[in-house]
Amino acid sequence: MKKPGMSLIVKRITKITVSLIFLFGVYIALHGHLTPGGGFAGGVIIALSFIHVVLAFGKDVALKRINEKAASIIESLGGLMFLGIALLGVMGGYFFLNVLSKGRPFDLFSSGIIILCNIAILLKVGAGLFAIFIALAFFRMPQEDKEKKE
Amino acid sequence: MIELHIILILMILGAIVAMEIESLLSSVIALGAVGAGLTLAFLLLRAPDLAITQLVVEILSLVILIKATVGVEVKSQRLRIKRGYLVFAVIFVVLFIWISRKAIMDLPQFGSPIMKMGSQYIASGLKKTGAANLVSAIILDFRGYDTLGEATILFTSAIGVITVLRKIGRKL
Amino acid sequence: MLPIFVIIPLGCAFLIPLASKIRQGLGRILATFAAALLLFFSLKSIFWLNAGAKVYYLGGWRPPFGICMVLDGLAVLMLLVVNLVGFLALVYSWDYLKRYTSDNLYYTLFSLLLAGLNGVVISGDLFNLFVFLEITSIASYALVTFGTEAEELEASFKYLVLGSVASTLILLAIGFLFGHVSTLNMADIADTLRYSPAKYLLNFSLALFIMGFGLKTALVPFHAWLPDAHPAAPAPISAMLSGVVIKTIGVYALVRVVFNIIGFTQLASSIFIGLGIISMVAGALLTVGQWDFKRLLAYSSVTQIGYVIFAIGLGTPLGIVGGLLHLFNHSLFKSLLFFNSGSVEFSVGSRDLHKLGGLANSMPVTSATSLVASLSISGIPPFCGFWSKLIIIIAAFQANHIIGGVVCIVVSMVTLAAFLKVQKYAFIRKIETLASAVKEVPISMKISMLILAILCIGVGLFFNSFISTVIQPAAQVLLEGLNYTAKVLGKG
Amino acid sequence: MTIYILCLVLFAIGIYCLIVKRNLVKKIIGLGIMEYAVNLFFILLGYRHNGNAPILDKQFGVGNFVDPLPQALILTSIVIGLGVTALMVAIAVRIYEKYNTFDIDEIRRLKG
Repeated sequence: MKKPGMSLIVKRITKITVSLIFLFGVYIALHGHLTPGGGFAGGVIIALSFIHVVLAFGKDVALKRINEKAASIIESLGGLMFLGIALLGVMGGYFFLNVLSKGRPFDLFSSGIIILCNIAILLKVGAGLFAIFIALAFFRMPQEDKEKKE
Repeated sequence: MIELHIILILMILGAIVAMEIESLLSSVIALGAVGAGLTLAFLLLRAPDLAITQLVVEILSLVILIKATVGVEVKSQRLRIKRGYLVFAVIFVVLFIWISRKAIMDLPQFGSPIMKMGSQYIASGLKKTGAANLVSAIILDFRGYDTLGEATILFTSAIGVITVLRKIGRKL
Repeated sequence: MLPIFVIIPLGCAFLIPLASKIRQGLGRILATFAAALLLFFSLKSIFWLNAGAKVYYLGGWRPPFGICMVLDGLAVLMLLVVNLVGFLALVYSWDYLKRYTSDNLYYTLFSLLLAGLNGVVISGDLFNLFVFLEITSIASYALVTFGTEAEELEASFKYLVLGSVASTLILLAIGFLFGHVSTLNMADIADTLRYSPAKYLLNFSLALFIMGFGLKTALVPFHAWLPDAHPAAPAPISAMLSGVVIKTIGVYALVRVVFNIIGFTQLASSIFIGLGIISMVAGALLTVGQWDFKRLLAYSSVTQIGYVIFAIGLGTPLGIVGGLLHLFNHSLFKSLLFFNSGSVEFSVGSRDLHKLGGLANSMPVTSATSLVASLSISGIPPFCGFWSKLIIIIAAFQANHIIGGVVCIVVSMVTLAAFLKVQKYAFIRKIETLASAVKEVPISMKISMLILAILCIGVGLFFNSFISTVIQPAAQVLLEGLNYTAKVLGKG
Repeated sequence: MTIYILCLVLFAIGIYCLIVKRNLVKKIIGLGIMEYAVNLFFILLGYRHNGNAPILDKQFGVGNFVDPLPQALILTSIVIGLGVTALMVAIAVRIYEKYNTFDIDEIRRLKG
């Protein structure tokens, strides 16, 4: 029976590259306020690293690591975190106020809520796009069923 | 900016190919080419943030589109472009440009924008938000509410896809 | 505290997927509680307002810098429309969703729809208006396909394509305005436009705005998607679509942009009047020939939106008051009619008027409320529809727009004929086969229908006090037009 | 001036592809092209002659910067385009499962 996913070479290489892609995504999101990129680009890169695993190893292997229920929970948590940070600003008087200290410019923790917002967006975008891909990948196309039946 | 013109002409050709070619898979790949051209254009126009995001979003939408069109062969697609369509196409494009060309005249000269708000953001960006990347400063601090709407759009589209693709919708 | 109108539905939309994992019914309670809170705050916001406009600076930045939220007379009226019909649609769908699976997805999308609509109404920034308009559209695309049946999917795809074309046209129009003015705050744009007007660019972006928002609000040349999308959607969603969504992201946004930013020129007025008349006539002709209950209602929405656009296009104070009152009344009786069609479909299972009949005695509440709604949509005196149509006709004749006035009268006759046909075939005439098996709809659907019927009669009876408290300040905002900037930016 | 014209030609091609083509996927592609054209149009508005990217640096501070505001707007618009495309693909896949074709005319014929 043909094993799901692609050939052995692809699997071996994906084992190496997936963690690099994931790291790169986190790097871009966290340094959003210093270098180009940000929460959105980082989140999409992380979603792509999961999709990379799904394409290379087939659906069920990837789902052991992060399944659909976890994806939608992380997505809602990301959204609530972002809304929470915005509500944090209400303490200081206005809805989206940058309450936290601005810190010294040009070093990593330097611009108050921007980093926290980037992390929230990272979670939300990554999990949301992965949930979209899983829903699409799981949806049996009619001719795939025919192949299964033959 | 002659190279920008070249890229734009290539994107237009790519768009025409994406439109007219018969097999769905190659028209999706042509769309990918147009997207890659757009990433290059963003780099040339000094917008690195957008180039990264556009490239990565481009990859994702290609993966999704190919997922939809894999294994779908287009049945009787009449390839030869009928005379009527070509003429109608050219007239439509020329008409659209003719109407909008006077409006373009009123726009500022390419390369010298009136940066009424932009200059204020540049001047006070670092001082007020502490972020070196001004685009992130605008997205998350000056106009953070836009990004809240933005994140909601992705959330809505994810829930929408899950709603559309669920097996049985109605229990009669 | 203006942002609560967006925080409550958004927070509830993010919470529902989590809550429904804990316990199944929790999502429904959370969504209805949020909608009730929103309705309470929108009723309170009527009395918050003392003539001027309340401006809320997001993130603590003064207007041209950051985004600001603006609450003025027009926004209060639209908030009332959105949250009233939204709450009643949610109550209606408590029982209606027995026919559908996985209702927590429905409640999440519904809260997102409410968040998008409230975001559009109170936003004081042009690009922010586009972002929340996009949230509303995507949520309504997904909700139209909630039953995942073949014709629903096809109708929703057409709606999605035309909706996205409209959004792209609106974004292009914002691009042209931004290129010329390079600032995004609505008041700031109007202010800079006054000193450096570029006539041709303004007319071009006005044309793009009218095409974009015209597509969203289904005026006649662009109404192709409406007769397919509304019948396909579940009843509370088509009530929200017809009653609220095409008004908020269509009529409200168009009116806000044209009156408060670009300025209401003679050209814009003639375009509005022209589109209004065509929509009225074409909508009326299409309504008469319909036999599917929901398609008939969808076509009649095109006519009524034609009334609103025609009245506001007149530009006279009376015309604008008539238009806004008709906008409010239409959201009342049109959603009631869609609720009735939903109840008929819920208990009888078919929407075709040929097969229906004799439901008067087996479904008393539904037939009574649909009688009230049909009479008020065709403008019979004691009900709310009469006053708004009367004011519009008087305004038309005052502005010596004879053709428009005559068209209004003829079209309301045709609407009366169409809805009497509905009453006769669906409720009054007797056919033995069907009447026995049918039983009345569950309690929550009856409650929302009754509340809407009472509101229809109430607005009809106390119309002048209603006009003075809610409609007059809204009309005042439009009449003042460009000094919207004075109120928001606080300078001349 | 000509650069704006080229951008609007791309936009017109997108509209044309949307109106004329009968295949669902071609309509999705047409919409994608329109989104690309509008995004490019915004950034063209913000470009400044031999300006550089709006990222501040330790050494040479504020240089001749390009307008950062349209870039912030277009980041949002790109992700909107992605959301709409994902929803369209989901509906198109579902329609394909029901009607077994992507062609609008056949769908209308099958619908009867």
